[in-house]
Amino acid sequence: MFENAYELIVYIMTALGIYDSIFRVFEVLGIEYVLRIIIVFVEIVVLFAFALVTIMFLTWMERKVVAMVQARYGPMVTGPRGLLQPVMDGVKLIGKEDIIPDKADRWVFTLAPFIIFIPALLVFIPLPFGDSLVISNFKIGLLYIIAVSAISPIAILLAGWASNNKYSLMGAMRAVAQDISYTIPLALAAIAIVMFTGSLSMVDIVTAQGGTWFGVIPKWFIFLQPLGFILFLIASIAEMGRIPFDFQESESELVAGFFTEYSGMKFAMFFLAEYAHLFAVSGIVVTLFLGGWNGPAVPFIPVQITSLVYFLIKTYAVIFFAMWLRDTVPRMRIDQLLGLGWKVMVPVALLNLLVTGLLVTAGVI
Amino acid sequence: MNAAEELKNALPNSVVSISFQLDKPLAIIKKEDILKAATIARDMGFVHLSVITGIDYCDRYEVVYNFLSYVRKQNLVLKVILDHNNPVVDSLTSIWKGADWLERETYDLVGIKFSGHPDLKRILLPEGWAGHPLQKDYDMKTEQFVTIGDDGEDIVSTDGSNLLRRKYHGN
Amino acid sequence: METDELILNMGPVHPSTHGVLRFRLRMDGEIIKNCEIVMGYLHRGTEKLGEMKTYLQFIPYTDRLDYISAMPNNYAYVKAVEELAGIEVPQRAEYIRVMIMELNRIVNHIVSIGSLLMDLGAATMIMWGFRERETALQLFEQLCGARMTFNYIKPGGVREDLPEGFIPKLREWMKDMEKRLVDYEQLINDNEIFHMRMKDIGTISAQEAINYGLTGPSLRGSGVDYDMRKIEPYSIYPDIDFKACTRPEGDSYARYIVRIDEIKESLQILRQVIDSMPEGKIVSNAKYGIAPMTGSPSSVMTYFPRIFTPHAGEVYSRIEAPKGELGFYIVSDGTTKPYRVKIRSPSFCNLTAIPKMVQGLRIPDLIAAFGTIDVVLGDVDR
Amino acid sequence: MEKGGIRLDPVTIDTTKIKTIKRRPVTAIDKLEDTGMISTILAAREREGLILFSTIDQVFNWARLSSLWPVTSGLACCAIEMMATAMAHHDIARFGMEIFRASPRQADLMFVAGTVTKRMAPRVKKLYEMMAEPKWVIAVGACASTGGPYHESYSVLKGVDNIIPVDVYVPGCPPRPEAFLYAVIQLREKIKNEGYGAKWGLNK
Repeated sequence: MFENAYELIVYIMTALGIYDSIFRVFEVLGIEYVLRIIIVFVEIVVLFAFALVTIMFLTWMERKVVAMVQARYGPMVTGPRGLLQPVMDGVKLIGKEDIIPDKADRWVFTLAPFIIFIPALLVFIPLPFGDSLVISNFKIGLLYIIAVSAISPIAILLAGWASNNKYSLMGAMRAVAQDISYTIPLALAAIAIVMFTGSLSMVDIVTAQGGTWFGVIPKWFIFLQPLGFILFLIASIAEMGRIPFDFQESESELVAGFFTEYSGMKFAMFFLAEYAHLFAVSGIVVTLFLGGWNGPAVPFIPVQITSLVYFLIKTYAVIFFAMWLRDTVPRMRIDQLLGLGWKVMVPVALLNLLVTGLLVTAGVI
Repeated sequence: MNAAEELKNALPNSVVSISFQLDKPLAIIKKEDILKAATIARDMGFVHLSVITGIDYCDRYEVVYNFLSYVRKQNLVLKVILDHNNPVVDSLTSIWKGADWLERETYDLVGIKFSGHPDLKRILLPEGWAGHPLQKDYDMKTEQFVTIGDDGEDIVSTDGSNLLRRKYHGN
Repeated sequence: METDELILNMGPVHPSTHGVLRFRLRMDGEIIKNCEIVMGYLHRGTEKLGEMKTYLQFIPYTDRLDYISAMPNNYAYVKAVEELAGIEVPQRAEYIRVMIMELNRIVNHIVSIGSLLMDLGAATMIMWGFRERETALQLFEQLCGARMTFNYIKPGGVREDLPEGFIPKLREWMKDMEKRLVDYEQLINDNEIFHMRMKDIGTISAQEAINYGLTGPSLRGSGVDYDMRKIEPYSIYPDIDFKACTRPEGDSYARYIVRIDEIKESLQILRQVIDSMPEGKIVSNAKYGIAPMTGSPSSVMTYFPRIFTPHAGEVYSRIEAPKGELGFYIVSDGTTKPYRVKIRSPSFCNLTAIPKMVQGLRIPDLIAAFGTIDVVLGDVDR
Repeated sequence: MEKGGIRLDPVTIDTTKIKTIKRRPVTAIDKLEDTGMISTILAAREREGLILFSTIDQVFNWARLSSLWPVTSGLACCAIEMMATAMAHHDIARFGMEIFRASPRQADLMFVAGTVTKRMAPRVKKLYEMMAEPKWVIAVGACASTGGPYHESYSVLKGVDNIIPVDVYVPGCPPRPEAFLYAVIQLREKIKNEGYGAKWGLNK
């Protein structure tokens, strides 16, 4: 309906009858752009607050899902059914001693957590949470997302190298090898989607999936691209670094992987970045293949709200799948994983791309 | 004919005497011929080297080997009697890889040396530990402490002041 | 390009060394060129303590050797002492011993498989496994009051008779266990990643396995049809119908499958033992002043002698513990304390083969191979 | 007004004055002394003069006691019971403690679960030193507390408190999982009464 959340806010304020008066104040002062900045700033604050709450909730959810699979209760004591547990963990980690090892590279060691945490949040910017609920509808949204998430291996490498610990270094090397090998099938699987839409904008991709075939089957790309969906899902789980592909951490082999030496708040940032990544990547999977925020309209409720609900339901379903997978399967071996990436997934993704291209050119779909 | 008698027939000069250890055939071997006897025992089908251990009898050391044959379902015990001053016997590592650690352990705890062992060093106690605990005259009164050096190696001393944070009430 | 070797110290505090073991790895990138095992971080001097304690006082220490399967340890020591002293054991006591040892074998294999899977990254199996273990431990607790360190088997019999309602509870547990076993197999055996991780990893041929002195499931996984219960039958095993589970491959997967098969076989043994459990005394009272205590409910409760003096002599007695051949070599000089106790522990001897197995593999393979060898550090370092 | 050993009334901070005062008025801390809770007293003594940070302390203490992450370090038999405590039946996760960190940097609590041998002692100490403050230690079982059944052995340290400070001792050989949980609850009680302003040097 609207291009982005800015226009939505302006529309709401206009509807409430306050926008014009505020705008006039700024107009008189000759600084209209300041109002624009303020509104964008509010948007970003809301987004980041939402992201942080989501991340905290995800850590709780992960522990509860693990507990459910493993026939346990999970956190119960702190807050109702342990809901306050992530808050407590966060406060505790803030209060922990911050250790920088003697032989570590101090600057890089301190910088690495930020380099991993900030891109994890930047991914949220072009992500359409609902109809009109997007911070910025880039024309190159998909490319931007792939590019930004490719920053995290650099941070991991910095962290692993700066720690001056053999386990950290090995974890970092593994993470980089893994991320590089899996970004390619990830991008190739995403390009097949772009062939349908002809646009890299995330909003366009979602809009293209609106409507149904025969009034029953939703027009999601998962039905047009089943192979692409599987490739993208596997690649994104590998990108997230979760079991069965959690080589960067792999507790039973490398103690704690690249963040072995981190403590306190810096460790918390790695921890949070992991879950931010989980949410973002699940959101991207939903946007590309599961119809994004599309869903049946509900009378009397604004589409912005229903679409947000649909998006969250789908995203949490994907997240639940990732958590479930983590509790069920063992870890692969790094060479097997790289073999899978280069020998199976890249050729299959290319083939998928070729077939899709032919079909689209022939006008079949 | 039991296994010990067979062994005596094969090596009449090496076997000092044969008897029984409860129901298991036992042969006492001259200490320089243990490798020969063990090879023959293996060829007789006693492929499983179950245990090597040493016993300190104050006037002598005895090294006991227990072999088992999976096919014949029989035991064979070999024994070597060593001098108390210089307990050295040939190592069986050339025949059984599994003898490696058993011999190291015997060296570590009882103090019997195995000549021909590729890497005879302490296994359970850290390098530098004074005495062999299973010798009867081992000094149980003296406390020994271990600290770690720069490369993670163990340093043994009787002074635990680097390690302990309060007065130590050991016995 | 110039490359350098990486020396990696895994342990003694590392999540997948099952305690305090240390691997000193010389690595070329991720490939292990040489693996040296450093141990002794849990060396508690049990053998020396054996010389300082009387025969009965030493039984609790055997519990703490292999603390996951303590009952076979009890039994191995007691069997050696019984052979040394020539004590007859009543039939019922032998049945109870075998029953409880087989139960302990199942518990041991559950823990072993669970921790293997945890090292591979799938933590669910160990949680499920410990659920069944916990109920089994409750049975142990009913029997002897302890969950892990039992001190239950004594020379001449067992400490207490079966409590009321024990057998029905055990039957219930077995029925439950059979159901759960299907769950485990669904969770693990059909998993493609598990196969990728385990097959052709840590392979050791039958010849080498014997040469390295491997015993137990580790040897049977290499295709050697051996089982101490068959080769040197003890207790009531000759009367029981069971088979030694073997697999020919000799890799990690084979060793894992052998353990699963052994759980099934142990359930089979348990069923036979329960069905033919005789009535009667649980302690022999002939020789060493063990007198039945009158007035106790089942009138088979007995005293054990505090002081116990076998004949002078020496004995080597072995059993098939869950991890392999567990032997006690005891030298008696005719006094109340052993002159020398030597423990031939399965974990110690099985561990010898690890450097051979992992040569040229990677760290994850080392963990997989190490997990299937099933080592308990109390048993290694003693 | 004083409650639970924490002074709530606003007092101007004058540390020099506090140091020179020889006789303090009777406080809740002194009352604690009668009950013999030495560790609590020591923690309270450290907090002498700490006024401003009492609320922060309360918040942090609550967070700390709610999220005790143990370090994965099993030494011997007790480690198996530690595992059993973490498993489904006893489920230490209820206290938010199921995150066993393999890296001591990220852990708050060390279960010294098992016999500390002479050879392991410096490693245990190093592990403790690697942990980030604030950190706690629970000595689990007879061996870690006193040497236990191995007290006479030549290679066993007679109590881990000879090398590192211990907060809670758990008897048993090995202790049951219920005893573990009880020890955890005791430690939570202890943390509730600790003060950190002093440790950070904020009130000097």
